[in-house]
Amino acid sequence: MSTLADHKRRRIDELTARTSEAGGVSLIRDAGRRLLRNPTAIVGAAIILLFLVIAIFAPLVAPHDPVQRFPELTKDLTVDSIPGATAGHPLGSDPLGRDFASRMVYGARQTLFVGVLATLIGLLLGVLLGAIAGAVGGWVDVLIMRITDVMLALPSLLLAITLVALASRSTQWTVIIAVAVVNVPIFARLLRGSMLAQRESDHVLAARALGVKQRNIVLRHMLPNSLTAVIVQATLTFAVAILDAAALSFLGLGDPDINRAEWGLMLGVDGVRYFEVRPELAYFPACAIILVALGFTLLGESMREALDPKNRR
Amino acid sequence: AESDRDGGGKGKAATGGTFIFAGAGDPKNFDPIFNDDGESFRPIRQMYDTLITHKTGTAELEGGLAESWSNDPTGKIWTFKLRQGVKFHDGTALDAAAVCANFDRWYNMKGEAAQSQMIYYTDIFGGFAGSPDAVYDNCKAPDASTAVVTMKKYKGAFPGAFTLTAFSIASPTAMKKYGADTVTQNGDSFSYSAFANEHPTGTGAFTFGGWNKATGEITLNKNPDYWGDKAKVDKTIIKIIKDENTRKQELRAGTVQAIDFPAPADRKALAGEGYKVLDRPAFNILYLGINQKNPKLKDLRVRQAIAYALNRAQLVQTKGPGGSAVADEFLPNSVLGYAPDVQKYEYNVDRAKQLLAEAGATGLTLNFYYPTEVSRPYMPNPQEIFTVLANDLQAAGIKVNGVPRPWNGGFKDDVQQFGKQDLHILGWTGDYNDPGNFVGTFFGRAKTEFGDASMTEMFTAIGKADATVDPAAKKAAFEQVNRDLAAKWLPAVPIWHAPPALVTTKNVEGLVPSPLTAEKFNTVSLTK
Amino acid sequence: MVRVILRRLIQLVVTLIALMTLVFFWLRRLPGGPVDALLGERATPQTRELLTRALGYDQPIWVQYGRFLKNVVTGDFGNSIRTGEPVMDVISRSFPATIELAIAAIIIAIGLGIPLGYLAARHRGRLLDNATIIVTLIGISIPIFFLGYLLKDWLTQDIHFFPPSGRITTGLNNTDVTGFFVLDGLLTRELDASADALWHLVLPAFTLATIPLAIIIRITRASVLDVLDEDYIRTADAKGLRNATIRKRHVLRNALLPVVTTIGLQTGALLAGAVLTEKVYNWGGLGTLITDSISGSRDYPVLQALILLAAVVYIVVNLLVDLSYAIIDPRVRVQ
Amino acid sequence: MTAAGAAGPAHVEESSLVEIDDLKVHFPIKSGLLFDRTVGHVYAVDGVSLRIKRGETYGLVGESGCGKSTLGRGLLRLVEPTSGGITFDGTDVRSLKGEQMRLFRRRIQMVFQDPMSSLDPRQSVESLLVEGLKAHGLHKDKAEVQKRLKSTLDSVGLPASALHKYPHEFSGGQRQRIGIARALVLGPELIVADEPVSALDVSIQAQVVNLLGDLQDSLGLTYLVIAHDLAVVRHISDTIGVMYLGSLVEEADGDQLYERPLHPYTRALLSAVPIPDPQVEDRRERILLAGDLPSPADPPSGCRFRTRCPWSRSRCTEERPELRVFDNSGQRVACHFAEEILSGELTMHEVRAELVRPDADRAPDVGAELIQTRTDLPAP
Amino acid sequence: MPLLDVRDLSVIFQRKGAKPFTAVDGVSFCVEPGQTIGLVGESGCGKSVTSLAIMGLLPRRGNKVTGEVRFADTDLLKLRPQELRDRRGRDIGMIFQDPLSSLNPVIPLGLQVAEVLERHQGRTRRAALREARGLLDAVGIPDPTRRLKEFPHQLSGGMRQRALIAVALACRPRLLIADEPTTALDVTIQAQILTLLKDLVDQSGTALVMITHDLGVVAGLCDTVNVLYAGKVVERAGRHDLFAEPRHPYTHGLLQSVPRLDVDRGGRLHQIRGSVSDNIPWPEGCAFAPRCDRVIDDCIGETVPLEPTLRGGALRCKNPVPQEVPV
Ligand SMILES: Nc1ncnc2c1ncn2[C@@H]1O[C@H](COP(=O)(O)OP(=O)(O)OP(=O)(O)O)[C@@H](O)[C@H]1O
Ligand SMILES: Nc1ncnc2c1ncn2[C@@H]1O[C@H](COP(=O)(O)OP(=O)(O)OP(=O)(O)O)[C@@H](O)[C@H]1O
Ligand SMILES: [Mg+2]
Ligand SMILES: [Mg+2]
Repeated sequence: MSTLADHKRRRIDELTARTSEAGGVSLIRDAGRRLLRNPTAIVGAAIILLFLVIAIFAPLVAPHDPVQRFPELTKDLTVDSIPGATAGHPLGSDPLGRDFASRMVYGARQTLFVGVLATLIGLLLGVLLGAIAGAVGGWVDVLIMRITDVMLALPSLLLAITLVALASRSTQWTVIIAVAVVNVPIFARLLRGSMLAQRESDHVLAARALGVKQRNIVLRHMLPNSLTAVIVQATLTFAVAILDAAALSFLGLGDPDINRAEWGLMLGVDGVRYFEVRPELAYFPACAIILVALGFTLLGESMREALDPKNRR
Repeated sequence: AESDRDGGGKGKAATGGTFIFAGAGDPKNFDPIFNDDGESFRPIRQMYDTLITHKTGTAELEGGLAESWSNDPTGKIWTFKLRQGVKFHDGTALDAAAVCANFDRWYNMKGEAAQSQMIYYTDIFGGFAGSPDAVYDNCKAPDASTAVVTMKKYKGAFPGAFTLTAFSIASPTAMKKYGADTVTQNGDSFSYSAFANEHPTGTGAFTFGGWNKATGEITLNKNPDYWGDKAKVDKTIIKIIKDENTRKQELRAGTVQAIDFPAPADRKALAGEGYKVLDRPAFNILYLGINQKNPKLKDLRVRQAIAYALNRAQLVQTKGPGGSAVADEFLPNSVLGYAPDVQKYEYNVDRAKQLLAEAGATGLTLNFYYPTEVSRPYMPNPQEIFTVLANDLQAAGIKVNGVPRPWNGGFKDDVQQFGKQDLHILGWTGDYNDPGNFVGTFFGRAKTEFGDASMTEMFTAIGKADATVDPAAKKAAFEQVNRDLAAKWLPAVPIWHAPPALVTTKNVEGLVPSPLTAEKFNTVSLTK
Repeated sequence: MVRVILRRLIQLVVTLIALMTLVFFWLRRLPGGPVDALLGERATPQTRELLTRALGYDQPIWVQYGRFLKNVVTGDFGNSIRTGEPVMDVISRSFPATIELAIAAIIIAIGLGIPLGYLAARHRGRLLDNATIIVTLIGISIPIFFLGYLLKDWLTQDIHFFPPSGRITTGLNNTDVTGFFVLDGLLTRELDASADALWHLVLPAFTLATIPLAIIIRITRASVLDVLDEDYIRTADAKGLRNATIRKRHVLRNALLPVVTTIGLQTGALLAGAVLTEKVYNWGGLGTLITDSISGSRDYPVLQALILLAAVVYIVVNLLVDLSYAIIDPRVRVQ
Repeated sequence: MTAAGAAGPAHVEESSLVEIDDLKVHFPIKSGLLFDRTVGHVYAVDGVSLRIKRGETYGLVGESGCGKSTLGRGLLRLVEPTSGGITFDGTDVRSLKGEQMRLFRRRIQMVFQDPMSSLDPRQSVESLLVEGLKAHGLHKDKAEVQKRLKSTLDSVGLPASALHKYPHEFSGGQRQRIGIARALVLGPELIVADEPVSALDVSIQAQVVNLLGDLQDSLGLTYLVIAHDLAVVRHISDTIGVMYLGSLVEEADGDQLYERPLHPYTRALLSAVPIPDPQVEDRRERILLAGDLPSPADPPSGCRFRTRCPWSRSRCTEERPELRVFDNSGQRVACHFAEEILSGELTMHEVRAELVRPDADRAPDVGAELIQTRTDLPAP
Repeated sequence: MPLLDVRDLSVIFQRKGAKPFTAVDGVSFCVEPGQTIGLVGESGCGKSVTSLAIMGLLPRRGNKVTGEVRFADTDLLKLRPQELRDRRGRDIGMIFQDPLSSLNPVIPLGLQVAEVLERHQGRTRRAALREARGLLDAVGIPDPTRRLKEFPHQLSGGMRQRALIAVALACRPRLLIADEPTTALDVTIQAQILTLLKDLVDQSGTALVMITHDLGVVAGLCDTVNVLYAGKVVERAGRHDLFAEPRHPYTHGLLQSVPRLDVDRGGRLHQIRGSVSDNIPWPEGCAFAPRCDRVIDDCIGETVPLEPTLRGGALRCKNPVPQEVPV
């Protein structure tokens, strides 16, 4: 009996000395752990990971060169009939006699490239503007906010359309930039708002009381803590960026180089044009886009949940 | 609302009913002289007539408002014998005075605003009163049925150019009443008179019934007093549907009876479903322009290599709309001066490579400009055509740097004004049956598009051929021009002739496709 | 309150002036431009020159800008390059079409979204909830032009159930009063026209409503869940109130507050979505006008006015939403 | 802790570490059509003078919103005072500029109310502590730093292993210890503790209070402790200042204050604090104040307390009472009638509660932002 | 017969993927009409959950409530939801801690008071509002006519709490449960509210369950005090007994660790080591053991029952603080 009691007592002592256990988890790792327990996040991440792998290893995954035209495919190709699956070409031909399967695979690369780059550029510029506004304040803040006002005066896709329409030349970069610019004010405002809130927060006050240099306060306290919201938004923005790019293609304002295998382009241009001839040309890229967008949305939503202090314990 | 639809179409090939035709774009206005595009000309053609016209379904000339015409040996004086008893829609009689009023109106048009809008007039007639380039001199009416038009110089474009819808004859009374000549400039654009917008008055088989811009419907009513074959339907509605896919769907839904410019991809399906696919005889050309500003391209062998490198037969097979054919010359074979025996460039990559090697132009890199945001009858999908052509060139060892430009947002500027390109694709739909309208337009003078002002031999040859008055001589001259274009000059590579099609429902009879896309709807009837 | 409105209106004007100036100068430095757009492929150097002078493009840019400003202030945005009509005419013709479509879409989005979101929240974690979440996620992820295409293909081609495009059957002579076809039909007692227009409206409106619908469902769901967690709901329960009373009086009113803001923000999505939807359904509204004025012709006067109009609509709607928010939520009411 | 003696005023001046002289902190209320104009002020701190002796604990009490925190922050110049003087150990703090001020901060540190929000959730305890050292160039010698960190943690009763953990892994009391350690690590002379225990459980509260006391004893620290719990303040303070609506209404040695509250507000406050002893509770007379604290944006004229004061007279409306030394005990009070009330000459009258608009000065402005962020996807 | 008799009430939270968590563990107490009993304890000890369980206000899913809650002969836990609704607000009123969040921000105050009357007493809106006016007046809200139309955010904290009390009292319930009604308030306001509650209980004979973590509040108000720790009642006693002679080490420790206004500042406070979250990881045994100075092996070895004490209370301790003066 007493041994049992001893044992229990030891456990109690251990408990009381709990803080002495080595190692600690940071907030981010903690959130990460919570993410890993969330099936939604897993599904989202899995989808994205899958497509990322495909994108990165596209040359290994794809059966063929995505821009090469194959005689065996062009042989039977006319405007009103596009050959379907044959040996060596599992998904058949695209309207120009190229291997559709390979184009789908390379499409992952291009599409993620456009989405990711557009988001990142938007993020970078937005964060820069927002951080300056939030950190400097005063008339700089007012100026930056008025600039974002002007940008926000148009709904996002409309702004992107306008930008592409106003671009003197259109390339893949026009689309990327247009989609990126749309997000700049969103990120900027998000970051600024969050930074302003941080500025009043106790831990920033504490850092100031410690005599930490203003620059370090901004860089080490205000910015990192404000970035969470921005990162969550960024994850969600990937989805929107990919959809916006597809919409631009559909409107005929997308990347004019149809050699580039990009799902939005494949759907918005060929998919719609040859829908009756070969609906797969639309269904495959559409499903791919939906899946990727879904993946990012799922991940973003669960990240938002995971990072929500309400759920932390 | 009373529905005008399917009022007719009952009974066999009956008269009456409403014929709904889906056009592809908005017209600008209905004053012929201020227009230059097919979508505006479509309704105008139904409401107006020209002095000379084409035989239905062909590009051959035939009397229109003028029963016959003749010219003097210098080709400067044109005499028109007018049809008797023709009346404009407002009741004004068509006589020589009315014809001359039209010619004088054009020549004496005031104001840069108005003048700048008369594209065809400036092109054909050179200029306006006071301009040294002006071609027109005067118009006399010796009697009510004879109009004599005198030119300052001969132009090969005539008499074909008299068929241009832009030169339709309008009622002088109506034009005066509705202030046809007032074109006011407003901001970046122009507004036109009431004549052009609300009261177009011609002699055509249909009268103007209204343009509902909100729904994009132009209503044309049967002209019961038409001088020629009276319209079989009571009413024609031109419904503007810009999206080719939607046009097709509306056709299937039965809400329109005919559509223009079906997507090439849809032809087969529609034909299979029992719709009538009407191919127009080809009257256009798509070419690959070569800019000789690039010294490498000044070498004929390089240009020939490019021609050999292109697998045009395959392009026609895979991307050509139905009825399209490889082009060996810059004009369709129905046009005067087509030479059956020009040098042909069959697809031959080895020959291309060899020629390039001979010219010392291996490892050539070329900027290939192509338009985006546009679809033309001769070029339904420029991006695809570019991709295929570029692919062919790459295969022959020519590196291609594709430069896409929006059609109106830089392509035409860069290509035609600044000549930034090495290669480009462009084309043309003929306006009237004349070789000058094709070859002359492209290569008749130095143009930045092709970058070489020193090809004087070519310019003179074409100029001479164009100035030949005698038809036979003219034919021979142009045949030689075409031979030389292919063998000696090769300023561009002709790609294909791709006729645009029309599709109608089964119950539409009598719609005859015209090579010039100049269909008149008075022949149309609806059966049930 | 009045001050707030005033403040916002002033900001609106400032934003618009900035936007206008930006657009003006940007447009002027673009290649192509109106001269080329006006003259088709048949342009000759003469006509080109004639036109440049006629349009005043040979004058210094600030003179042009001054003229432009003067015109704009007098409500004159010039004429459309494509059609030659005054821009305001073109726009005011297309405006009702888009508004009609947008209103129909927002009615669908709200009418379905709020009840569905509410039901999902009430059935949290159960089948209905999960199904709604999945459907909304897909709704958000699907390119809406593609959805439009599919709907159109299935419902107008495979089965001829809905009309494939347009706002009203061709040849149906409806009287145009307000430009809102459904309304016009009612006003002029042309009920068949009204019904026909309504029938045409179904598919496009539904397509356009997809994203707002999905978002409204999600927001409503989240917001109801939040509200259900609120202390005052517990208080209401502690009062022994009937379920229906709690739902109506306490849950919904509070839960709808964020939904109202969302609806405001969604007008932006609607304007953008209209561009795609209208293209798919050949709906002659602002969206079509935008695409038309960009591709092919670069109709800058129209484009310029459209951008401003979109900005005005967007900002004003958001202002209205804020104001309505102030009306619903006493906390932001300012005495 | 030194027991508070009945030292004379002259003596006080000699040994005072901090002197605050007529300090005012006014927050502008901004509003405007296009550009913000100042349309009024929140008089958060409105003329406070006090001295804190070296090595003593000065306790500041008052109702929520009366400006205690603002005073503390103003003292550290974390909010810039509107006017008034701050002297710290002979240095005129308000005249310090930029870098000078930054380096000076080392000597005054702060402990915050909410131990969670005042610790950056992203930083481990180590980096939280090192940050201050870095800011003052004290992080050069690695071993030295480690030693310093360990000893600091030790002094607040945390094991060295805590260094590698993150704030959210600690319990409330432990977090507060981290907060205190962060303040201590720089070796400050004055610690301003803003409600250091009010977010803590009763049983934890005692631990932290004791810790503060221990540290003062061992390190000779001076404290300015801000709290609304009079019992806590009384327990740890040598001198107590009572604040009401931006100004000090009474100041005295803790026992003195309890024995002989002079200001009506102090009396009411003392009578309102519940005491965990039924016998005392049953016997207590309560002075119940009517209504609530008026808005600091629109303070009453004259005596700030007059609207709730059961002894107020017409003079109170016109004349704002100075904080004056009451007698040679050093007790100071800002009331015209302190003597009369004390002697019972003046009797209480009933006070009707007045309408107080909470935050009437800061009604949310829907127009503040033209358009909020546009979310194409739903916000949570 | 007691008005409210809580017997062996347990609440177990059971979430998917988480260990079941016993928030309230066999709590029993009873309240007579006109009596005030206190539930005291630190944060997280289960006070609120107890009160919510009594009211049937716990979330519908994810928890298991066992035991009995007899309210004037009926077991509230066995009532159908609808029957419970009929009683809530009429027989039992409840006041919550945070008056701002407990009032609906978008509904005028008047309606929030009146709707209880409409619901339970069948008043018309007009009559209910008139009565609500009287209620607001009774709880000491100045200018009640105007306040009827105002919204919670337009009131100060004290006024909001009064309004909440008015809501709870509207139907003159026989039992009032107040869950930390003054914690969010300043002391001067707290004094106002406490006085108000006291007067109400004294005048109307309403029974009051006072939940608080502030021992001072209990000392002035309650007849009987239950001290909770980790979901269990660890000590119950009349307030005089409890404060004079706390028997449980926890109670004792708590009382010692609060600084007292009426006591000259001493040296150190007594402190309880550790924190509330230090719980023994097995169900039997005293939850306080890890923090207890008087812990003996029995405390952690076996279940510690709540045993009646001589002075009429109850105690759950194997090694209680010795009584100084034997009773
Ligand atoms: N940055 C600020 N801008 C505007 N007003 C402020 C600001 N900080 C504080 N105030 C106002 O100043 C007054 C005093 O605030 P302060 O935080 O000093 O009170 P406090 O006594 O510390 O209250 P609490 O006990 O609630 O912490 C309050 O009315 C508050 O609203
Ligand atoms: N819905 C719930 N689901 C799971 N656990 C809960 C739930 N509600 C409360 N708890 C847990 O039950 C325990 C008791 O909570 P309770 O709210 O009763 O504490 P309390 O004594 O009222 O504390 P406080 O003083 O902080 O209000 C806590 O550990 C809490 O985390
Ligand atoms: Mg404070
Ligand atoms: Mg609680």
